[in-house]
Amino acid sequence: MKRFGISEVAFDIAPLRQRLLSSRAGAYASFEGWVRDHHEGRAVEGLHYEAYAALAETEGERIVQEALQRFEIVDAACVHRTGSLALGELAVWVGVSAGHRGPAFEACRWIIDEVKARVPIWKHERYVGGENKWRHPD
Amino acid sequence: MKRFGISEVAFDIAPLRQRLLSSRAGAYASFEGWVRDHHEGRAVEGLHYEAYAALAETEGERIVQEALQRFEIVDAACVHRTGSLALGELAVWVGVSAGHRGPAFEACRWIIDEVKARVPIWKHERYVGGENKWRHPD
Amino acid sequence: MSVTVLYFASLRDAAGVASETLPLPASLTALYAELRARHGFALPAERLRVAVDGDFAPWDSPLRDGCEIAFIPPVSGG
Amino acid sequence: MSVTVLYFASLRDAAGVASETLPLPASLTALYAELRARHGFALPAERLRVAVDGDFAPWDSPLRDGCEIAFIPPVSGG
Repeated sequence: MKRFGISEVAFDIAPLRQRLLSSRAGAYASFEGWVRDHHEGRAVEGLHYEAYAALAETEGERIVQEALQRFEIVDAACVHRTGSLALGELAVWVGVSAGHRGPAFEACRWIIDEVKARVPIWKHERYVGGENKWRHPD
Repeated sequence: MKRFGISEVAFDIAPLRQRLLSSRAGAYASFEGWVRDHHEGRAVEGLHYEAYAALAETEGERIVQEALQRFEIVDAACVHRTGSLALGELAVWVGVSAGHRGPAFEACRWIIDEVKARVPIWKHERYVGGENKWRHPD
Repeated sequence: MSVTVLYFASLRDAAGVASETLPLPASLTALYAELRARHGFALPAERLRVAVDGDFAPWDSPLRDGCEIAFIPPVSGG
Repeated sequence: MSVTVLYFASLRDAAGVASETLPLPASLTALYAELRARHGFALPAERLRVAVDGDFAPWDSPLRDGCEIAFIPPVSGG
């Protein structure tokens, strides 16, 4: 089963969460990244995400599989948007189900940290006033 | 605005999450506690939660307000079910929005920990075979 | 001069009622000792918190006519 | 004997194309040095990862005819 996905259009969290529900799991932790109206003090108007889709899917899937090995969890999944996003739109979602809340939180945090560090997706921000910039963090 | 609630019936997360959405927030962390099919090795058939509702609401609200002071977050909320719950039903939900993911995760974890430790709600488990028990953890 | 006592969870089961009205006791500790003996509560006072008039209160809180007392066994929400 | 090079994000903007087909280079480092000079890429090789045929690869990976190479600037998803 695919546990990491790239979506070029707005996606619905409900069915993704539903797939993680399990009577073995007592805990579910999730994370959502939304498009903010500012970044490092500059007013953001909108942004888009570009992915090297084939590698992003391979690497994203690897991260979720690593999380399943590394933490005492039942299941996990992640979806990342690409394309143009408006302020307030959902950019990334991570969900983790587990027997207990500790591993659910830890795995969820770990997955989003790894996705941000390893998955070939790039953010392009448009600022109020017309400037724009690819973000390539140090 | 009330940020902590007790619900005697199944509740919908979507509008609760919606209220936490903010263009200032780039991060949203949530936690859900579901009814598991086992506890400490015993097969659970179902459970109910009883609350001292007036004090639970006071103490729950206090916890969320403390979280808003203690962490760099934008908003937070929590709802806890009472009454009879079947396997897989949602028992508790916590949602936190923040500028950044660190405080969102930390506040979400802190709120559920405090709710479990401080809010006067009690779990009564029915086990397969007919036995049942109030849980009063040490 | 009386107080209302609320029971929850295992205390309610043991008492067989959700609340009762009792004469104003000398103290919360004296009240719980008496109720524990009468209803056979398993939990010692050290494992309980106590609430007076809808909020947590110290065990040495003064009591007055008409107040509402709840003994809070260890909680297990979440 | 040729390879395909894919560009993303600031590299694509600087190159002005999403991909190009080039003669098989001696090495990935030589290829990036040449492309950096030609397209004016701001990022030094030390800040990039590289992928060959759809997966991350070491900078000293051998190259063969027809392979697909992508230089991966620092990522910023999430």
